[in-house]
Amino acid sequence: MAKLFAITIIIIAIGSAIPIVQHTWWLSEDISTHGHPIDEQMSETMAEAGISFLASQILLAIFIWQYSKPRPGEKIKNFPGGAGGLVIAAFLLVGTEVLALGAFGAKAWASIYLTPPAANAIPIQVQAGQFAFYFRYPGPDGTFGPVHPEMISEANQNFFGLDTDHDADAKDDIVAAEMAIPVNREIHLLMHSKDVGHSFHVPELRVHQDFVPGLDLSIHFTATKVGKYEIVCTQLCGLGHYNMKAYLYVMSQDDFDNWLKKEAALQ
Amino acid sequence: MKRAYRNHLVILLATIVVLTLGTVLLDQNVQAAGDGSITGSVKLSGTAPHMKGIDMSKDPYCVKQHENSPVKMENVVVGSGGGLANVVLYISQGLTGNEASAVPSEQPEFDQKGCMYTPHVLAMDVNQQYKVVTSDQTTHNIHPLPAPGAGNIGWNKSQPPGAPPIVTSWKAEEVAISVKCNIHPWMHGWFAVVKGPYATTDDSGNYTIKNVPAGSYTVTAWQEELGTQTAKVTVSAGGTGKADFTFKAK
Amino acid sequence: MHDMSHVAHHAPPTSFIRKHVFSIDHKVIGKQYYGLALAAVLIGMFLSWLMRIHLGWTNFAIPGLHWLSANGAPGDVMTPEYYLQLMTMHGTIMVFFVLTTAPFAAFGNYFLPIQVGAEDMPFPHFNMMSFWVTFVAFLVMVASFFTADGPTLGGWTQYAPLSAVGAVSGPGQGMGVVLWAASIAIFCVGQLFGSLNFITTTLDMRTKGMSLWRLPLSTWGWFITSIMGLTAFAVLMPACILLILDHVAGTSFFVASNLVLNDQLQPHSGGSTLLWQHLFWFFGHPEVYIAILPAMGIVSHVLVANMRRPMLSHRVLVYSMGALAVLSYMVYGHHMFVSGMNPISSIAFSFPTLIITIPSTIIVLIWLGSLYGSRLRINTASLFALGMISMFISGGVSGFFLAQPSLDIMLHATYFVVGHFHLVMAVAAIFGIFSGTYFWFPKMYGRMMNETIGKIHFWLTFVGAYCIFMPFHYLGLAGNIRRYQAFVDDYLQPLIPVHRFITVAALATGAAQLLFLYNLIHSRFWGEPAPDNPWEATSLEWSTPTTPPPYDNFGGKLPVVYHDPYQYGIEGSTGDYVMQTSPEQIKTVGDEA
Amino acid sequence: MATTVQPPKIEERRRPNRPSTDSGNGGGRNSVPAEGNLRAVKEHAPPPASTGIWVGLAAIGMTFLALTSALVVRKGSALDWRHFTLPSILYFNTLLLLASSVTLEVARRQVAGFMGGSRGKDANPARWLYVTLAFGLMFVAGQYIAWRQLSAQGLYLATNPSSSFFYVLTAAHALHVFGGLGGLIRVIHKLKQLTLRRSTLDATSRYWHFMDVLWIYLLWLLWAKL
Repeated sequence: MAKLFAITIIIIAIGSAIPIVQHTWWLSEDISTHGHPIDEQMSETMAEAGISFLASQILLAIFIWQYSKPRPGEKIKNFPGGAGGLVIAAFLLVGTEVLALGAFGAKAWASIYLTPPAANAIPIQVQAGQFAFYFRYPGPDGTFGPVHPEMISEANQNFFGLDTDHDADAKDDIVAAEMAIPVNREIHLLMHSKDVGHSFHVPELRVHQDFVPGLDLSIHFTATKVGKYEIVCTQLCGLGHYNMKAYLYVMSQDDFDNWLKKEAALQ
Repeated sequence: MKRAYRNHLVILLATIVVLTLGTVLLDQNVQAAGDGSITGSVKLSGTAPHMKGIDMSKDPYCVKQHENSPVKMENVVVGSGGGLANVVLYISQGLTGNEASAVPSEQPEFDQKGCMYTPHVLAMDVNQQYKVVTSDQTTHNIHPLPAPGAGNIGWNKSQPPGAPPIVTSWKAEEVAISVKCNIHPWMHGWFAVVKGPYATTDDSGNYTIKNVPAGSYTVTAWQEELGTQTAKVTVSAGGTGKADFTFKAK
Repeated sequence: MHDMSHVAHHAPPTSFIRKHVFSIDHKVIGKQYYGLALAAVLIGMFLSWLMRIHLGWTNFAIPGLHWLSANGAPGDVMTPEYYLQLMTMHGTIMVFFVLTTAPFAAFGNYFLPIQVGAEDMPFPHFNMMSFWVTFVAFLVMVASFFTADGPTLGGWTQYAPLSAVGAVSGPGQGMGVVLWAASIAIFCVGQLFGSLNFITTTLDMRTKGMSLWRLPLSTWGWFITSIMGLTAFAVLMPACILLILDHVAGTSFFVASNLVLNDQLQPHSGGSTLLWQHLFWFFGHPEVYIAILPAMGIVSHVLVANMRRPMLSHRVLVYSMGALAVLSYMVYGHHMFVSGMNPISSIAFSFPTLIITIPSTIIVLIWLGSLYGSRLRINTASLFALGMISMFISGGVSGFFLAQPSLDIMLHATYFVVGHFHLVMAVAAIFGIFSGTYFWFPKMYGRMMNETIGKIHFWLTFVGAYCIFMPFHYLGLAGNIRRYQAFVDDYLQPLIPVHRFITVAALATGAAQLLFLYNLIHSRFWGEPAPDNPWEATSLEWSTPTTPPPYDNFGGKLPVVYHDPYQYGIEGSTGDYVMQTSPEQIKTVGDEA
Repeated sequence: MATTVQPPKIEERRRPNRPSTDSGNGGGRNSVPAEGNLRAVKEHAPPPASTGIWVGLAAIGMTFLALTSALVVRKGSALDWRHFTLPSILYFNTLLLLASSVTLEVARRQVAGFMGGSRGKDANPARWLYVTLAFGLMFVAGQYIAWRQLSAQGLYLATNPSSSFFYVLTAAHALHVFGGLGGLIRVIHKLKQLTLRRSTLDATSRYWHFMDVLWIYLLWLLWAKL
């Protein structure tokens, strides 16, 4: 029974490690300028966690196998070094390991979240609501029209509560249900939630930020690869949460300009 | 012998009572289901307001349903010759209590098709059963929001593909109850709950209110953006009253 | 106001009600808690079955589901809101009414007073209230299934403002949330009463010779947990009351200004969304340790008896558990890395979160090191104990990832998180419960449990649990967001086969638990009669005059303790162990003492 | 014949095998009054009650700490915080509560005197307990008046976060004071039955004094923040 148990543990341990090593399921391709440290950090952590995982599981299995055998007369042995040794080992090995991880991780995090957006970053406003994203481009005048919450009406497709009759700035604002950005240009994304908590997550873009109702946050990023990607909501926001998404189109500058013209015509 | 005679008497009396009651009821039904009608058309004068296009890109299924026909908002739909569609016409004055409270038996249908509501405006009688069905292969959510205090209680249910229809009714008169789909924010429609006979204009703006008993009435036309208009109509027994409306574009 | 007259020399009750229903006997209360946990876990497991079926085959009509909820499952097909409602109830019921009640309240109530050598808890009436209040909380929670639009769908974390704006934000967000918050507030009161008793019992009711360092590890687990419970639940309760006020009184504690739902401008103003998250996670993270610490204690207690040796270091183990408890209050922010909290505080929270792995590692190493050179006895109890260690390791290593904000960008709110906390908290704690059950059942009911069925139950559960929860990590790496009722995103479609595999495993593993249920019931009535000390264990619960213990635990006279709790692997008059109560000198070859 | 084995060297093993000196009192001894003879009640209060009350007070303190942090965070989260001056009756209520603590202390000392055997001449703890009870009830009534005054100003629970917190904090405190009143009534009852134990009285008075301290803290908090 004990031997079988030991073998089972080892099979499970190694079996669960195989898909990880083979990257059967792994992070999506990185199309951001800031994502590289994240991926490195991920592999680093995976290596260290994997080693700890395999080592301790296999050790557990070996001990179960070894010491469940009846050994009449044999006296009980203490682990070499005793508890003190183990504690020191834990502090040295795990301690240094996690502190190293923490330091590098903090560096990666800071490089993303603690840097200001570039001056020429393209401002785009995203509004999350149950259960869709809507995006607003400032238009030619480069300024967003003021938002009038009492005028927000999905029935009239006035998702941002713009008063185009009275606000000059609002007249040329471009509102779309999909997000288009030029490749290799920094985007300054202004995040606003119209109702409850939501989240803005594009796995390929290595971007993940919650919308906080009553508190407008902003993030900035640069996409490096043309293509179609999915923006998903990761913060439970109600019954339509699973279906709250939008498409992100990374396109060349020309395509982007044309897209803006096309959208402006639809307003 | 004597007892049997008494029994006969009881049965006889009972039959008489039932018959009289029955005739009274029937008589009322006949009155309520008048055979007259009111007909006419609703038009829009001036240029129709610009209807924004609807971007369904959030749900690829919905997009596929309209690949070669871009969808527009349906707040103001103008048909051939300026006819206004989706206008609800109902009798706001002149009906007796019985006539107003008679409830039609047929169940009007509110379909979710291509991630839009058809019809955009569904008129019905108070306490008349109506049906919400879905023809789509994506999950929809139906969320009517009656005005607080109007006497109707809102609800919020989802309909996965192939789910059975939701059959229900409204307790109080209300023109009109806004209906939303929470999963597809652009999906928006109306329930117009009225007392007595009603009609909704077709694509060319024509309508006919059937089963109108003889009498003179005030007919009200309601359009979600342009508001209401009224007209006086007189209907002779079995005859046809006529009322045309023209809304001015804002 | 604290009446002591029930502590000493009170005659056992005779009426059925006082004996089995409103009993002030900590043993009965412990069994009542165990029964509550059993009922709750069956409900929670059933809910998870429905969820798994829906995730594997989204439009599959589950026959008869519309009987459970006509709105939730028209034509037996689960609606999105119903899935979320089931998910919320599954999480809430499991975390509060299973993982908190079973290892802590159930076993703690039964064995803590016996292990410290007391006749009862100092405040038996508070103890009785503790259970019945918790029971009421459970009823309130279950009652929300029977409201018009069902229970709340906000998830067990109930993030505001979704939880605070009311019915306009979705089905179950009106009455459902109010019932949820009320139930949790009531639950907190119950656990506060319990913790009060646990702490006082451990500090003041120890018998002669029972110094703190002579307490068994299980008692240490419950003691530390009760201190955490006292602080954590005391914070959650006011938070729930504020949430209720936002609903029924129109206050704005958690609801911000200018929120527009269904084209309606909400009347609230200025509430703080993050306030709820701070209050909740200040409770929420310690709660994780409230679930796992008692399991650690139980598993250690079971292991030493089956390793026939003491832990490599009793004290290091206790200190590590204490360190976990203290640190658990400094790390809660790692749940909020991307929630809009100041990015700098994210870094500040990440380091204690990483450091908390050190005491956890020490605990695991002490277990492994004690296994080394032991005389391991394999039985169902020890198998589950060893299984818990394996699960704890597997779940623990994924903590390395989630402690780092930079990796949280990829893993936050994915199935990776779900896999992590299910292994490290849920499955590990449940294994602890199983281990304790197989170990203590003979003392609680005077009959042995069936070992054969027990071992089959273990194998199915151990392998099954890994089949369910390991793939969760893969899904997470592939970016599978949690709390989705269907996978409509293009990049999630390819993952559906994995979900189907998990669903099948979950159904099978769940079915295997019926074996345990059968074993419980059968052994309760027809199991072999148990000897007083079937495992040749040393702690006080094995030296009670009768099995099960008498009403006052030790038959009128309190035991006197002469030894540390785990005197195994030495030459005693009874065998390779010496009971705590045995006055004999410990004879060992070459012992200078 | 048990097998003799070399035991692992573990620090526990080095402890003496005699019953160790640091031990609890085994629970529940000293806890039964001697046939209701107040003089004969055990002088030494058993630990559980006194420990228990501290543990309980810790939990209560934690709850109000949570509410305090909620207040601070909420105040900082938005600009809608409206200041208002506290109803002056609160200060009068504070005096009432302080007075009640004094009277309770007098009663406690008199009971202690009984047990020490040194009975004062006209010592009557029950009377002092009644006075304490009266003060307590007056305090709660005063708080209610304060509420009425606020609502008269149009400040209701939902009017503004500041008023919300005022009502929540005062209500929570008043609720706990009610608990204390229940305790007092129980003590009086036991005193009459001559079954009062020092532990019960001490625990109750500790609780009552804590309500006092807690209220002064809350008053400061409300005064400083509202």
